[in-house]
Amino acid sequence: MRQIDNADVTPGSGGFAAQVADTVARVVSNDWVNAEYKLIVLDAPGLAASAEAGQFFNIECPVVGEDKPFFRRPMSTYAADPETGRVEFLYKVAGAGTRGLASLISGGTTRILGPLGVGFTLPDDVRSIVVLGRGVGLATLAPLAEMARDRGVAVTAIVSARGPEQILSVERFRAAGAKVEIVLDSDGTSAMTNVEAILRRLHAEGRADGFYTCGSNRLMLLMQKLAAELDVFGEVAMEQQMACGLGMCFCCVRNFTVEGETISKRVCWDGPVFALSEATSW
Amino acid sequence: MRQIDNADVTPGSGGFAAQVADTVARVVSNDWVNAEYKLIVLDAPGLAASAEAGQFFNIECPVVGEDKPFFRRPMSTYAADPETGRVEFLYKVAGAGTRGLASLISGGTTRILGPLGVGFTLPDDVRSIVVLGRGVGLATLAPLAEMARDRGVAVTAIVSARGPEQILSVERFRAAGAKVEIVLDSDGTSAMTNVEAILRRLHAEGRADGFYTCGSNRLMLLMQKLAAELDVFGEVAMEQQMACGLGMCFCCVRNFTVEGETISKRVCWDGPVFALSEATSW
Amino acid sequence: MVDLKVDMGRGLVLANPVMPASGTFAEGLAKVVDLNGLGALVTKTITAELRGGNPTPRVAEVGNGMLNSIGIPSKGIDQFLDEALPFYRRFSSPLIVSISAPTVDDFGRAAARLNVEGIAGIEANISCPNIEEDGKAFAMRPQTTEQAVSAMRKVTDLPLWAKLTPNTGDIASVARAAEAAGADGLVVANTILAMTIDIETMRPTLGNVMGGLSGPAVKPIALRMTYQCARAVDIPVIGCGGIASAEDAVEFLLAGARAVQVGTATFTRPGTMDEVIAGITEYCRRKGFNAVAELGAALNADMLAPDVMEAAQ
Amino acid sequence: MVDLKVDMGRGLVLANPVMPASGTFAEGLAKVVDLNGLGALVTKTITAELRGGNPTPRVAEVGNGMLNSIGIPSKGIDQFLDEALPFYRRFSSPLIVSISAPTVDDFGRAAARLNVEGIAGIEANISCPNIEEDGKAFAMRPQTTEQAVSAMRKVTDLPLWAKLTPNTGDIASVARAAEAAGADGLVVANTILAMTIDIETMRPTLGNVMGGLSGPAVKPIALRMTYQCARAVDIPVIGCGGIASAEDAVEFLLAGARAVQVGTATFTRPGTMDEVIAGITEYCRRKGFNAVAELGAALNADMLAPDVMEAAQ
Ligand SMILES: Cc1cc2nc3c(=O)[nH]c(=O)nc-3n(C[C@H](O)[C@H](O)[C@H](O)COP(=O)(O)OP(=O)(O)OC[C@H]3O[C@@H](n4cnc5c(N)ncnc54)[C@H](O)[C@@H]3O)c2cc1C
Ligand SMILES: Cc1cc2nc3c(=O)[nH]c(=O)nc-3n(C[C@H](O)[C@H](O)[C@H](O)COP(=O)(O)OP(=O)(O)OC[C@H]3O[C@@H](n4cnc5c(N)ncnc54)[C@H](O)[C@@H]3O)c2cc1C
Ligand SMILES: Cc1cc2nc3c(=O)[nH]c(=O)nc-3n(C[C@H](O)[C@H](O)[C@H](O)COP(=O)(O)O)c2cc1C
Ligand SMILES: Cc1cc2nc3c(=O)[nH]c(=O)nc-3n(C[C@H](O)[C@H](O)[C@H](O)COP(=O)(O)O)c2cc1C
Ligand code: FES
Ligand code: FES
Repeated sequence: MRQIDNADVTPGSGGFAAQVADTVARVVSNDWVNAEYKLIVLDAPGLAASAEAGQFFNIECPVVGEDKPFFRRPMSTYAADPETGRVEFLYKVAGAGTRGLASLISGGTTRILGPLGVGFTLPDDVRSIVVLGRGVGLATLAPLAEMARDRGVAVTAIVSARGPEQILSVERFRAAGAKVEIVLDSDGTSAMTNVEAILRRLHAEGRADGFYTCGSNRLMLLMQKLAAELDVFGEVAMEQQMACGLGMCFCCVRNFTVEGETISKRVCWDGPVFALSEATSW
Repeated sequence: MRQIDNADVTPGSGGFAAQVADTVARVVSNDWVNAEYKLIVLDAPGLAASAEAGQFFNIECPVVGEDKPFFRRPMSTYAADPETGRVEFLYKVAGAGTRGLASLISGGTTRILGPLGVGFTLPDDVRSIVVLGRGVGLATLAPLAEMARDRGVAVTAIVSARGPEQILSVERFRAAGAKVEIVLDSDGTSAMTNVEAILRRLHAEGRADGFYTCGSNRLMLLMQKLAAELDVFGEVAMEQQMACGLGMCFCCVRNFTVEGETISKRVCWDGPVFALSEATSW
Repeated sequence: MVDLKVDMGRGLVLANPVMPASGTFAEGLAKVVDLNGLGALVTKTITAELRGGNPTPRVAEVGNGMLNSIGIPSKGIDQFLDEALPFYRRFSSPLIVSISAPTVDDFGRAAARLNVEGIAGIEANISCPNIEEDGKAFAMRPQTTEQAVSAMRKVTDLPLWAKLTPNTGDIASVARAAEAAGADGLVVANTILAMTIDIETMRPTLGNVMGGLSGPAVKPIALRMTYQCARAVDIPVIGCGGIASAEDAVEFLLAGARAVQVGTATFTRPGTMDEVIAGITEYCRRKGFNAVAELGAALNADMLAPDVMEAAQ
Repeated sequence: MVDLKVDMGRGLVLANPVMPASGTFAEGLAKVVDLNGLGALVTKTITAELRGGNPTPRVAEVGNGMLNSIGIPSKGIDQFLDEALPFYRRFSSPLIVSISAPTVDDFGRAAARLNVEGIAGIEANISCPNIEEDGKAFAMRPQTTEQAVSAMRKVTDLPLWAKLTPNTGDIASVARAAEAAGADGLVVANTILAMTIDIETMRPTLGNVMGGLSGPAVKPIALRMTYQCARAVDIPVIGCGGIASAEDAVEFLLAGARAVQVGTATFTRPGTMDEVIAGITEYCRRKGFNAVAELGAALNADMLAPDVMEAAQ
């Protein structure tokens, strides 16, 4: 579902109905999934748990010792279930903010603002998609596989990684019924020429009405080129440093090409998911 | 012992010998002694443990949640033992800094700068003293009782408190061989007239060659008046907000009367122990 | 019941003294917070001409604050009137439109275009470069402040606030110049010019080298300027800079501000303004004030002259 | 081996670029730190006349910083020469004496009295009130800066540094005026005028109402001014404001400072200067610089003109 646009933000004649909540979420678990990534599972009922694939949250990260993250940190919804009220994030422990996040223990709480931004779309005429991701981009793409399954759309996931230890989310994709192809730096299979060959093959086999990517500039450019050439629908989820996450501060802008013109858009508000054809190299 | 004065701060021709250390002290215990006060016992060998009665430390207090103490907090040496390397502070949990201090658990560490300032003196002709304190002032006076005992000086401690629950350090004083008289607000014995009567009686009995006080402006003024009238040696330990604790910032000044003139002195450097005759009301 | 209303002059009475700071508020907040509960709405600064912004990175976090070089990307006044204004009209809170311009005349022209239904007032961001004066911001000096404000006063009867820059050395004189030129209120103040360097890359952290500092780090400076301005002029002062809690807001109101703006704090806690309104109310109740307007006269201080600019050292 | 020496001009070469900021250092530090390891020693500002200080409370902690209104309590130059100087003479680090005066002529007279064995340089604290100009600090304006520095330059051949105030709106012009008048170096900068209010007592936190802000909170502002001044003048700039770690110091050196002063951090961690010296050395080693003096040219930035005073908004 596209994010409700401004026209729908109507002041309630009587009550005010929030569309985004700053939820005080309780940590259910926060465990390492490999040497660099942790999965945090939060109890965050209400609006938060209604997040759709591609939407994100802006997360308050605790101050720990010398690490004093001032801004919140944006994280894609790795899973959100309105039934259980659970929201999950898969994140790479990188700097001050994610180190703070990594310090949270079960029972602790933090504030998560969301759901934010515009998620993925699956046009009706798209019956099979290829998702192509690397690193943390796979966390963003994982829920798309389930969204596709629920709509009867076939999914092939191409998972790129440095080596076998860095492979992420493969079980998630398989559980959603996706076919998974793994390409690695360590055995050379992640080379652009090979990935291009796979994409062309999938397209030739009729398994690629839609292209979706996240997490690598080079993979995005490759998909963009092929999508244009093969006339395939495509979307890309982008990252940019953020402060507000709500379209207010204009710090998260990137350039896009729209009808031949370069225009700047806010990743948090106009995206983070954009038409593949409009994306520019980052 | 008076603090080594400037003339002794000589740059070592070869090595530099610190007289004050910023010791990373390890918490041995940090327990409540009553509803308001905690006693922290630190493992702080070296210079720190050589602190004398009346000297103080400037203590780094941890940041906890919204409590972000920027300055260190001054605390009198409640006990320091060069043999064991233990240093103790008895403190009232009051604001951001002491709340931070109260959060330390055994095994944790914090930095303590000291010993600082000028401690109590026992002139040779003083053979019996009266220490008169209230609240946290008793923490400052307690080590004086032991110093007196070690020099064969008789001690009477007048302990003033709101009620029986607020009485502090009585066992410390008794263990050091002091006679203890307790005066309370709750039964009216802490009234100035009664305390004055006790002091006059002790003086008449030859048990008061020296007056020492800390922790109450009214008690200080009373002792000051009597010391002048009865020609008794006297000292008072003062408090003032501090930043550096080392005589550098001039924020801890108070006014003193020296030879009829009002002059300003730094509590951390010229004190915290001052001649009773020079003190002015605070 | 604590009376939260504040009279901003020229017929503008706000339901409460809390509003967003320009550039830290946009339509998106309506998804989280009931905008009808705010004292006013203040738009991001717009300009007559189309403007891009500055290069990225445009923000950095610094200990307890934010450094930004967003600039004033603007789609122009036309687009604002056509697209944004109808959106804001749906709310009951008065709308204050922040404008900026590169010359005195352009300020006048921009202000003239805002005599439009649904706009309750103008906030002139005169902390921006005056291209006729070598790019020095209008609010750096009394004279250029006076010129810009006069040009707007001539063409509008709307409440007109001048937003001052903290980068001047003489904010009390600038405040008096704005008042003399007919401003109805002063917003004190914008961001403080600052810089950080990434010592690993050996580059300035911002693409633009320098940027504006905001957030808790600037609060004691903004509070001092608010106090100086409130003592220098008779028109209302709107305190702004580092307000992140009701306690912060009360400090500004005690310093003499009639109202406050919350900026950076909304980025880290979008509900801050609601909390500030609730907390001010509770403070007044606890301290026995019947109306928030009483706080302006409640400070116990031997008042210093507003021009005292001498640092303690 | 990293060469830590820095040439401050007029024959003054420091063993390393780290020294205390005036007013944050006194004899007491010799009990904790080996003063012979510091690049220089800088005294608390002294005046010819005897001066008391300001009323207490004189300090307050503000989020990540310190607010003070110590003032300049001074026992006079005579007492300094008789009592403090002999103490400092025992150390090998060059002694810089900070002075202040209420008029241009008094600045000249004070400087003339320091041509004395054991004094390696003069730091003129011109961030103090000029009683001939309504109490406006000398360093608020280029003209009064020029007058004060010239008066001192006439009477002394000692290295002469001017310490600027961050409260001016035009620090680059003030820097150029000091250079033109013959200053050998600039200290950038003093504390920023600020204020806090205790909302429970409804009183200003400081007895003096306003005070100077220092510590980490001011670092991005002091760094920006250091950068502006370093680009505006050819004489060495000494960066000062919020430096609490080697990383902070490196930022200032990359911004163009030849040396740095550490103030408030010494109050909270007396060993800070030692740590800064060690950390700068390690940084140079790790980044492949043979000499700390090379850092001044290492910044990767499209340099902005030093007068750029336009906040991003
Ligand atoms: C819409 C969106 C969704 C994201 N989803 C995920 C996710 O599911 N899992 C995950 O591990 N990461 C995700 N990221 C990236 C994540 O936000 C950063 O890794 C994180 O902000 C790093 O913060 P830090 O303090 O640990 O690192 P630092 O490098 O210390 O951060 C310094 C500053 O840079 C910003 N920053 C650094 N890297 C990035 C980045 N890649 N994108 C945006 N800002 C950045 C930080 O937010 C902070 O403001 C997402 C980013 C965006 C914009
Ligand atoms: C030489 C000396 C020895 C002391 N010894 C002891 C002791 O043994 N036990 C004990 O409980 N207390 C002692 N105090 C008082 C102790 O320093 C304060 O209680 C403590 O600083 C309060 O800090 P806070 O953050 O908890 O309170 P807050 O009220 O939040 O402190 C705010 C500011 O005021 C200062 N401040 C507040 N009260 C005092 C005070 N009474 N004296 C000095 N500064 C103060 C703080 O240091 C801080 O800078 C001593 C003070 C001095 C000067
Ligand atoms: C990201 C950002 C953008 C801003 N944009 C504007 C602007 O367009 N116009 C303006 O007058 N002030 C602008 N400001 C300044 C704020 O309105 C406010 O004056 C300043 O941030 C201090 O308040 P704060 O500390 O509460 O944020 C901006 C501030 C930030 C942080
Ligand atoms: C308590 C205190 C006293 C000061 N006294 C003086 C002074 O006498 N002369 C002077 O030029 N600067 C004085 N300063 C300013 C410092 O030298 C320095 O410029 C300022 O504090 C910024 O540096 P910092 O953030 O490292 O402290 C004083 C600062 C403090 C905190
Ligand atoms: S993060 Fe603020 S506009 Fe996108
Ligand atoms: S606390 Fe700094 S001089 Fe006493």
